[in-house]
Amino acid sequence: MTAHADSKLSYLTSTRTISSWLLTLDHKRIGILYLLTITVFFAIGGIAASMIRLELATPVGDFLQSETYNKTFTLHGVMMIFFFLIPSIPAVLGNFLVPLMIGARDLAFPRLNLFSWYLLIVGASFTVWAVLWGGVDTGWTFYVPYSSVYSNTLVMPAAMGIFITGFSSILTGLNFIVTIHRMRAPGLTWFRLPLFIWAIYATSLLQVLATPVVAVTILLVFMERFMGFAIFDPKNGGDPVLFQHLFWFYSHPAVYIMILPGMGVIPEIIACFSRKRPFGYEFIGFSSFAIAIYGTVVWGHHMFVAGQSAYAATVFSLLSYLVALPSAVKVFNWTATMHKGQISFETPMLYALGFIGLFTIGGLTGLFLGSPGLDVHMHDTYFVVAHFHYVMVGGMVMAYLGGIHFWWPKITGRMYPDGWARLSAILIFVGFNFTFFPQFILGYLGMPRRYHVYEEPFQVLNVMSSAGASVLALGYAFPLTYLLWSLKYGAVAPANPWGAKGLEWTVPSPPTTMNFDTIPIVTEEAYNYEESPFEGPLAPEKVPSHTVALPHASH
Amino acid sequence: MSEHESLHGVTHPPGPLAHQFEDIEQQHEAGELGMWLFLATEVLFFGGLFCAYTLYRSQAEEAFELASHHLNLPLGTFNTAILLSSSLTMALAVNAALRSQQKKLVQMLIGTIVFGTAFLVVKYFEWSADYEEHLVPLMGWHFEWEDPTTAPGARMFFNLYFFMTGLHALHMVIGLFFLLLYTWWAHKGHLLGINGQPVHLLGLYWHFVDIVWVFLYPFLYLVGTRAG
Amino acid sequence: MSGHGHEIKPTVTMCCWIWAALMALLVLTYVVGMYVDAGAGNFAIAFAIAMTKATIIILFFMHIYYSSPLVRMWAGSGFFFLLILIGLTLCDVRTRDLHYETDVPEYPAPAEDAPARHEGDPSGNPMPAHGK
Amino acid sequence: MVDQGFSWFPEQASSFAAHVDYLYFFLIVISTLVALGILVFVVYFSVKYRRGSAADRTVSHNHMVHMAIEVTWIAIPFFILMGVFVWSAAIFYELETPPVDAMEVAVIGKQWMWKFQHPSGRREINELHVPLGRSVKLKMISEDVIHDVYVPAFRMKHDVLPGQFTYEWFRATQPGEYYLFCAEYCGTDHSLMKGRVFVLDPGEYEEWLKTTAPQDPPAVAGGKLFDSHSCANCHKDPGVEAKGPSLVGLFGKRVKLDGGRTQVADEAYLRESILRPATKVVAGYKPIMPPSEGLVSEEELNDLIAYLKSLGGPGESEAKP
Repeated sequence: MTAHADSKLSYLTSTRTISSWLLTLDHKRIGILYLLTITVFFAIGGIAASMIRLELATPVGDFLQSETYNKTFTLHGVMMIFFFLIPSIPAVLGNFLVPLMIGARDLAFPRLNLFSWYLLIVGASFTVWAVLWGGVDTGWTFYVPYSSVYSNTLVMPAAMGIFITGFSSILTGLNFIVTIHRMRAPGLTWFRLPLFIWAIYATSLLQVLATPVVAVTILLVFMERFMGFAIFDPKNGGDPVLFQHLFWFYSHPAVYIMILPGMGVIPEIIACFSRKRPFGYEFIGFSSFAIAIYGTVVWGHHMFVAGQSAYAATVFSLLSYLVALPSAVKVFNWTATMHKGQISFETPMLYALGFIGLFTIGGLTGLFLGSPGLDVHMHDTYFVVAHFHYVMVGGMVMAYLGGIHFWWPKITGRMYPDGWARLSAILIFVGFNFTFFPQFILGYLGMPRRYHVYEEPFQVLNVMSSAGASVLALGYAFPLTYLLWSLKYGAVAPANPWGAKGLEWTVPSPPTTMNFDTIPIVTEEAYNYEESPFEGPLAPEKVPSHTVALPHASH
Repeated sequence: MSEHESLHGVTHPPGPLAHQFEDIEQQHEAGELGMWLFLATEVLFFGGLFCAYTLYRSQAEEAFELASHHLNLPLGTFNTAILLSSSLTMALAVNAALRSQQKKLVQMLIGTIVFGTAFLVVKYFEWSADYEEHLVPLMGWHFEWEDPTTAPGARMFFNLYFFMTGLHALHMVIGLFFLLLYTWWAHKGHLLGINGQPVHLLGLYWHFVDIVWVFLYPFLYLVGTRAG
Repeated sequence: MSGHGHEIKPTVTMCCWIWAALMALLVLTYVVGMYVDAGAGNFAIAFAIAMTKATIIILFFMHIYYSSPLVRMWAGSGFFFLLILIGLTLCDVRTRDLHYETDVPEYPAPAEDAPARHEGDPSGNPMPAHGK
Repeated sequence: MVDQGFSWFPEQASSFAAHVDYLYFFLIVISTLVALGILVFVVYFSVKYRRGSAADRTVSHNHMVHMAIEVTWIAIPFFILMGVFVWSAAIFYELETPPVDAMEVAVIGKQWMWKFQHPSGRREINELHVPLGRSVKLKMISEDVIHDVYVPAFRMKHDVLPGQFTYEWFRATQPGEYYLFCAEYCGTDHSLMKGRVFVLDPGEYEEWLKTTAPQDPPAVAGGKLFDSHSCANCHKDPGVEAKGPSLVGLFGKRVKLDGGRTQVADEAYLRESILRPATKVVAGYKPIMPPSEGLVSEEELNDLIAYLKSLGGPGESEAKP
């Protein structure tokens, strides 16, 4: 346990031993541990992605054998979803910012927080061991009966890894819900909370309530594969479609677990760089809850052609259309926030605008797939692949990078080189569109997904997509370099470089281990940028006086 | 169970106030909400099995009824009585802890342990009886069912029966481990009065495991009627 | 666990009464299960009794009766999501072989037009496994 | 069309392909409008209200106006979405309800190959010849994992499940040769589990049928199986006293089961009653039929079912749906 470090030193430098990092209970350090871990997983998933795109440049399977290709796309799916996207914003930015934003010293259960990180590490080691030892080729969906009876690859170690990592996600969600409810600073009512907290709360609701179902589903597959417990085996009256119901009951809320935190970061950035209170604060807040609740009743649209009854397909289609409304409300409100604002285009704002554009396209193509009539043609084709990459990579990764750049001065106390950062943001936007827009056209042409060898007419678009993928990979390499560079050579960041509103900007950057010397009393509304116009950009010493009533100046 | 503060040292439970909380009231409310969230995840964890059960029962109603009649109803009912009594002693233990009655707390905790172990022992006998009758379709053991026509449905019933009761028994074992740990702490004089919160949280967990059995009992033992 | 100052609820006597109620309900379930033949009604009765037992335990033994609305909400959320899972899954499974044609002729039930086959069947015992 | 080189849009070769495409174009128009609308607003605001620009920024916190705006951009998308839902549900029902007179082709998916059987008994591997302008209904089942018959040109796709019949139908409207893909991941050679659909003129189709030695149509083959498995010991003609229910005229009728439930005798019921007889026992009979799980192959099952369907009742027309 870190002894109560000298409260004046920042959390980064208060103690320097390895054990002080690996046994830390400080939510900020655990956030950093998560940041490093998921960056490694993003790299592994990214390498798998580039191998896939290289293989698909030619219709003939010359770069990878079909067996290796199947293992590669499974690795890409599992790594990106379970080990990067789900923990990314909740565990990195959430861990770091939730206590700071609500004026608490730490999360409700610090020990549980560290335990969650170790669960992720143990889970990941299972899956990485499975990949190195032979790989798993069932796809990230683990559909029965292939995963339980016919696949002879290491399905179970990978599934056990996901089972354990699932508990890390559950316990993180549990920690956030209790913290947000019980540990807000006095005066910080729900409608004075930053919208990031609303989104994290909605995500935690889904993490807590949906993940256990996939845990029990993986257990069932484990029992069927090893214990002869034939629950999904049709020869014994079992029903493979039941597995899909149980799996998608978790996996659709899981895609909302992945996108909701991104929807929490974006209003923060847009409000700050438009110097304006978000338009329709209540609507954005409650639409996060609406997405969380609606997100659990729509999973059937993954199974329109999977042997589901026509009646159920119509019911799920209607519900899926309703879940599109809150997302639409959010996008409209963000755009309206920029009305009559003082808009500046630092890097986080570029990522936020990129998010709005790409997430809008991703969301709208979701309407195509939500209709059973069209989904019959488009299911399991590259249209679906393009749709969820637009939402996950165009939406979530852009929001994650936007959030990292927005709070980087607060996390590390250093400023990153803004020129390079804006260039890489634009490069990522262009490379992304080049990679995934052709896949929409490929999808409607009828190219099935997870194909190692495809037909001649599809090659032109595939080559375009592979070319875009290399630009995208280059785009992702830039932030890695200049952010690491900024750790040493970046300008020292002031407490509030962007003049942003929120309790996390009232503490020095990087904050001290105990966050606040005394818990602040909040008297002003959230985001009241109007009252304090921000004159010069980035003048470290000309930081506006904090209008949050603090018993005494914090540093 | 790992989320309340008692994990770090076996010798003594946590001090009254953890550093990140402002006052003891805040810490207790946080602990209670945290435990109920954990129980919500357990509800859905068992819920997936209940969903599979309901689905397969609606598909093979008659086979499930025949298979359910093979289970020993009196023993099952006796077992439910034991578990309900263990809930009583647990509730009394929580009551004693909050009123700082150390002797009564230790007695009640030991009572709960006795009842819990009795439940597992009876369960063991039930399972071994089923094993004798070759009704365990797991681990490749030969599954014998005299009527070939209802064999698949019966096999599915016993699959679910052993998985649900096995998972429930696993949760009982985890509960018993913490009960032993708490009895040791209570014996050393901790967990009394204001520090009694962990006993309350363990009580929530134990009552939840009891509720799972309250639903498992009719679902598994009382499919259809045995009067006919 | 509520109330540090005043009387700790539920009191010991309340606990014993609750226990007695649970035991009574258990005996009722056993009796209904063993001697009442209500067909599908049997499971409905057993499930209703189980629900009452569970509600009693949640309300009093788990202190939900005395806790804040927030804790009550989260206590109910688990069951609410479980209802969604089971409800929508059954909504698919039970409508899979729904036949939309209305005018499906009746298959002539053998019992009416043929002599009482059921009882008068001399063999009566199940056929050997493969009637070769 | 196969080997026609690059094209931006798949050709419409089945009766409902056009209907699907109309909805697709409508949604593209709606999405482009919404996306452009947002792009225009974002660019306009970015230029007009960029930091330091001279622009009127007096913000009127008129709550009513805000509420009105919010309500409109919830209501309008809601009604558009409901319209799209109804339209797509209509198309879905067209895809889900095969016409009564459709020609039935039995499809069996096996790890990494397709087996087709025509009503005339002709069997094909990975290739399917169909007559132009005639509705074809595919009755599909898998022998191992989940597969999926997907013909992009017909806009037709449906999973093929092990242990359960699934159906899909199309009516080819354009002669030619089209791709057939497996669209549900099924293992190592999922991408090689491809086939071709040949749409021939009705005349050409008839000659093609004759090009190989005549094989028994499924109903006849099913009859032979019915005798070889000695099913006739229990299932005799109606009115004759037997241990099992008479099967003449059974198909397509509503059967009263033990315990008061009723069940329409469709192919799923026939298949399940052959493999696992006890799950649904006809009222008035005892579950004494031995299960034949694992003793009967999928082809034999298809033949037996075809035979049962051919046992029309007295005065019944030949094969009902």
